[in-house]
Amino acid sequence: MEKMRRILLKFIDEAGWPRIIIGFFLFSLFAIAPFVGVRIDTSLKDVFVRVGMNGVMVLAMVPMIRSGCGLNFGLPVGVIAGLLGALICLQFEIVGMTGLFTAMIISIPFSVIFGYFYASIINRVKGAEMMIATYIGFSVVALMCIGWMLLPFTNPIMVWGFSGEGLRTTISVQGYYQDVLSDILSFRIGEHFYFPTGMFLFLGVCCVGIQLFFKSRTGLAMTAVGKNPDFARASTVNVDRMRTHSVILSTALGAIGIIMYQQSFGFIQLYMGPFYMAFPAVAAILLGGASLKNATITHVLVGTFLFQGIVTMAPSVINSMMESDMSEIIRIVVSNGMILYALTRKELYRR
Amino acid sequence: MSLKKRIFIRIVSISLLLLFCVFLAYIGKQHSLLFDNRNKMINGSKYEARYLYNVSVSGSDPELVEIGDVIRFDVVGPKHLVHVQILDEYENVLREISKPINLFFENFHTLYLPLLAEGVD
Amino acid sequence: MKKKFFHNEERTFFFTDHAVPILFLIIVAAGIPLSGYSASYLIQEMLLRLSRDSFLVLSLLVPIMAGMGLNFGIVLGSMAGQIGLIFITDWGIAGIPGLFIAAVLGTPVAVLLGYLCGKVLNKARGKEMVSSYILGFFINGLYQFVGLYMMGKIIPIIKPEILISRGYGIRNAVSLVGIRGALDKFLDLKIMGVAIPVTTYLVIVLFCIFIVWIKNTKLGQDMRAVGQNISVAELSGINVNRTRTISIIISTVLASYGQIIFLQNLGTMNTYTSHEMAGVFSIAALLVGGATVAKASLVNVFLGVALFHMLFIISPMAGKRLIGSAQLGEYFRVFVSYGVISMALVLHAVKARAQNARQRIQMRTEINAEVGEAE
Amino acid sequence: MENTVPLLCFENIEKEFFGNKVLNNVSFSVNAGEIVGLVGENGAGKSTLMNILFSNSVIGSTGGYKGRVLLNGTEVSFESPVEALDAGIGMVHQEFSLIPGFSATENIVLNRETLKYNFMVELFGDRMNKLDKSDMRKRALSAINKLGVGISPETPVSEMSVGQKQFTEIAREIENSETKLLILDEPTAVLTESEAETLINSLRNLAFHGVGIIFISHRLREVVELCDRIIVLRDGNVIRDIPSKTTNVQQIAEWMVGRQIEGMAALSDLKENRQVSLSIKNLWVDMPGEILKGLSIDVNEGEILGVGGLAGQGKLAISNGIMGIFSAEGDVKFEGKPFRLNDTKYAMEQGFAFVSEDRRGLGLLLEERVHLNIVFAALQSKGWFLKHYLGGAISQLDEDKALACAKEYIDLLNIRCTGPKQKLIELSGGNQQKVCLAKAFTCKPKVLFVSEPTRGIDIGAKRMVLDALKDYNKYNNTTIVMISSELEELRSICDRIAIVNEGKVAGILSPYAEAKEFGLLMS
Repeated sequence: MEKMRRILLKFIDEAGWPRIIIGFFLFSLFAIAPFVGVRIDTSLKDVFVRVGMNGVMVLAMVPMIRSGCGLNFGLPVGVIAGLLGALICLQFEIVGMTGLFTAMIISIPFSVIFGYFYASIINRVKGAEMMIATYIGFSVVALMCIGWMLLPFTNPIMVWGFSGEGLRTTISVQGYYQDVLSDILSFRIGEHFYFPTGMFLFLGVCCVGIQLFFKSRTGLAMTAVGKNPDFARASTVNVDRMRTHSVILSTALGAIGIIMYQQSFGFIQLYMGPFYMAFPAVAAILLGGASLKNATITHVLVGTFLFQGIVTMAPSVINSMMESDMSEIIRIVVSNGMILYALTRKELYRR
Repeated sequence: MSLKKRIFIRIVSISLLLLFCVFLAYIGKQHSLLFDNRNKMINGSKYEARYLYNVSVSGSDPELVEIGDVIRFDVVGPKHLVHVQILDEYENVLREISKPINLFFENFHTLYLPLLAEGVD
Repeated sequence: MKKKFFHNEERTFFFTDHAVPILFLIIVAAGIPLSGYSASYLIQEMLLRLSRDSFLVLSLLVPIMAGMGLNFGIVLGSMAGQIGLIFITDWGIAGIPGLFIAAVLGTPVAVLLGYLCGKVLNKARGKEMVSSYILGFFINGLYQFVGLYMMGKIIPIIKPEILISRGYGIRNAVSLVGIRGALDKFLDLKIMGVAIPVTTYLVIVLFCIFIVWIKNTKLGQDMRAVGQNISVAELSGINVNRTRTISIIISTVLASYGQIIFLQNLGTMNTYTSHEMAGVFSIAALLVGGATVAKASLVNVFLGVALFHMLFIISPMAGKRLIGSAQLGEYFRVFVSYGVISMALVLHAVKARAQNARQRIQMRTEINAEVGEAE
Repeated sequence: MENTVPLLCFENIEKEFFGNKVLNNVSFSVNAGEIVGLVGENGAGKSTLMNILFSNSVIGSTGGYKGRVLLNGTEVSFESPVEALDAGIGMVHQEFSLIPGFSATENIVLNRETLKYNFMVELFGDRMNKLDKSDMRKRALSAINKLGVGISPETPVSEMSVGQKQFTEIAREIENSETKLLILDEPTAVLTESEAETLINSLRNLAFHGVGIIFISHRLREVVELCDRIIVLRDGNVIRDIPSKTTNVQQIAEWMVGRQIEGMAALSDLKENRQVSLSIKNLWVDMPGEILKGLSIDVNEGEILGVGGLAGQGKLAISNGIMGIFSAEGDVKFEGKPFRLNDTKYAMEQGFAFVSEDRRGLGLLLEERVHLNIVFAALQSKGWFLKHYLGGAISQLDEDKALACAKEYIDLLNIRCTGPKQKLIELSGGNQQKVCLAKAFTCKPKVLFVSEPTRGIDIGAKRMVLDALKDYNKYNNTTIVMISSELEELRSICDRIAIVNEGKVAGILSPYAEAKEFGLLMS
């Protein structure tokens, strides 16, 4: 009895109240769903698709958290790199799987360059990274708004029809690479359930890659820098360089992440589209149990599932119960509440 | 002692502030003044709308109220002077009436012009 | 003997100290002729915007004094002010009485939100800015819930004009026709065709006096002490957390007044977006004026509002003339507002580190002197 | 003297940190108007004692203390440092607790400002009182005058010299008329000779007016000159409590460091006529609080060189400087070739390794596992413990090798843990220290720097660590430079002992030299 209690307490302590509450909430949503006329299989399909869509962007949080740069509020920097890759791929009309991977490959040099500059700022402002990252993200998005209007893209599906210049706010990737990854080995059960196997395979490859990376010399050094920069320095690790690597890695993952997102979503969103992209990703990884200093692949997967579960299930269930659309409010409260919780939580490790 | 005094002062000042607010609400309350030029039954007697009226409130531009019409003035504050010209069908001025009105916290206040013309109201 | 070891790095920090306002002056100076506006138009606009925005920006000063950085939480105050405005609109109270009552109604809400904000920020010491920023979003969620679902259902609303057609929830845009310009046009002055909202300026002056006054109270002294060194203040027996909370409450309450003044000038309220802009634009304006995360003065406020809003006025026109697209100018302005905040934050963080280095240098030279004396 | 109650009295104070006794049956008292000098080596228990008096949170969170503290004859136990201040105990800290942007006046009357009433007080509370600046200035000025120094009340602290800051802080304590007991922790460390003189005079003056003073200092000459009575602490025990007139500096130094040498292993082969391995000339290191000012020393191959000296004199900066942790400058030769400073990687590549005094900071990754900690430095600096794939394009941590290596050291050093995969934070201090050693050994160093290897660990572990060092030196012929505040420790394993004072080598002694000689070099 006593032992049970201790195990339970330990579980609560490790998982943290918010995660437990959200978990129960999600569970009860699934439990209620059939009674208010929401199909479980449809909901599950939505959740899986969204997890696959967002997974890589959440993964983009990991390197920076690990290296001690905090939550990557500057995710839009990576997103912009991804957008550039996608747009160039569309410009040259490369379609299908080739198109998708071309877009990713093109986006990587952009993310390396952007990431390098982003990192050089982040390295100068140790201790104040998060606020500055947020605003760097915003600035880059705003700057690229000008860019989208001026860059010489000509493919008619991308530019405004009437003036012939300036990119559209949303560009469909249908006929280019929509669902090319999702549909690999995908299967349907019944009429409503669909599982995007390919997307999960890709997400899995990314996760395993990152996991292996953190077992390499550089990866271990990165973790050490995040946990204790002095220790790392005393063990001959170049702290700033490791932080730079981690930022570049995060940025590249962000770029790949947004292309994955478009692949399933079907549209490229420009202009203010990427503005708040970082917040759901940040909230998801925190919901998964990550802190400002520590994040693992498990946190990514659990967090993405919980977060996307809530934002898909809550609106559909609550809407059918109360006939009003509260999805936006729930998304705002859950994601920001989670970030606040992480910010106000006492750091367990003291230096 | 001094704490009691302080609490007293605070309660008094909050009350004063609230009172002041009520006063301000009284001064700043918006009202819709409705001028009704339709037939009206009161206590079994019938007042017919027979004239046209030029109505102005507290020196505003006069506005014409035709038979069967209701017009609305939005005013602020409690005290207003209603100035009404009674016109015949050719818009010749027959008579002028000035009437002060006092409003409290109501949103709407209706003046029945036929009654006004008869001097009943 | 070993002189070169302890390098005495002397640099002038003038440019880095004033980089932001100088840069803005250059941009604005280049932009004015491009926009092609007349001087009187610019002056009129400037006066209008100074009267409209200064109060909100001023509300940022107190937490900076208490060392809590830029209070992104003033959006909480803005929300409180808007709640006040919703009620007076519903009750139909116009003019200056309406404004006053809106302020009185907004105050308890602002105090409550400010208290909450203070509590949160005390838990997130060292991460105040990002926390207040996120808190703004979080409370915005709750505000939307109150506005969209409780107003008209649980909280009685009389006027159907401000409700969404379904019967509850406040509309996206609420007309504030009853109080439009109430403060600005009360006793306004016209000089050579330029209207000056005298009363609004009087309120702003009163506020400035308040800031100066509070600096000279025990509370102000405590705030400055806490702002400069938390641990020393704590050691000397100052209740640090309480002082910080009070400073945030003051800021939040003042921001709610600021938002009321801001909206009485505009005359319409976008219920769910007006406040969001309040935070970003006020902070950008303050930083443009040369304030930093740790230091801000009244001069910074007015200079900042003037420069920042000058850019607001001229950028669409300048963009249009330059590249033929007003939208481009608009994007440029958005970029500049965010860019300037990032730049100021970066400069501050870099400077804070440089200052540490400077202190180290000073310490070294003193020790050097001591060594020299001993030998 | 009539039978008066002492102002402050410690009775049988005992304190343990994680089973490690730092104060043992400490009793002494301070009378009103008396100046008591409290001296002792670092780690002797002085700061713990003061923390107990001020009830710092450290004490409470580590299980409280035993014994009683009496103030004016009544037992006190403060809830927080602020309460201690209210009770009339003033403390002048080693690091300045001043508000940099405030003037001298504002700092002196900090949180005790003179206030002027105005009506807003009734509405919003006491803190709406305005400051009475002229009266504040007057009060500050009188406190400054009492000290007899020339500080303008308007000078902002940021523009003051270190000495002036120190005086401002003392002025703040004496301005408080409630202050009955004043504690000064190393007040003269940052003062020039003449400033120290002024301070000593003004302290005498204060004592004359009935204030009790506890004066903590490493500058023994001043202690003897100023204090009425001197209390020597060592290893948590009160060694001596005697009037200062009856003693002198040498004696005190000896009491501070000198334990009787018992059962010390005789050094069988005296390592003489060895080649110089590391030659250091004119080494300057900018390490905060431990500045080296042109130290020169030769380290012989295969010897254990001990480096001792009082805290703050720069001994710790030797290892930190050579290893590139703090910026250094000087002429260093290793095996006859010039050695590059300020480059940790280079130093490690040359075969140097380092056990830091800052165990939890530089030394270890507390929330990582034991084996990772042990192999990390070798992995990063030398690329050991890696498996390579795809022709070296991808490398991965070789978990098996790392575990094997960790197991070896767990056995060798008798590290108490559930296994190499346990998290380090769960280990005791002594075992953490052993992991630090294992980490350094894993690099297979030619020269090993060890700083304060036994600080904060229990007796048993101490012995283990020292033996391990000695054995390692014996079997691998590794040159070891061991830096420690505990002279006894140095004497038990070192071949030569250098004493560092004021950033330079004061002298090199044989471990058999008498305690008095060491004491002389240190003061």
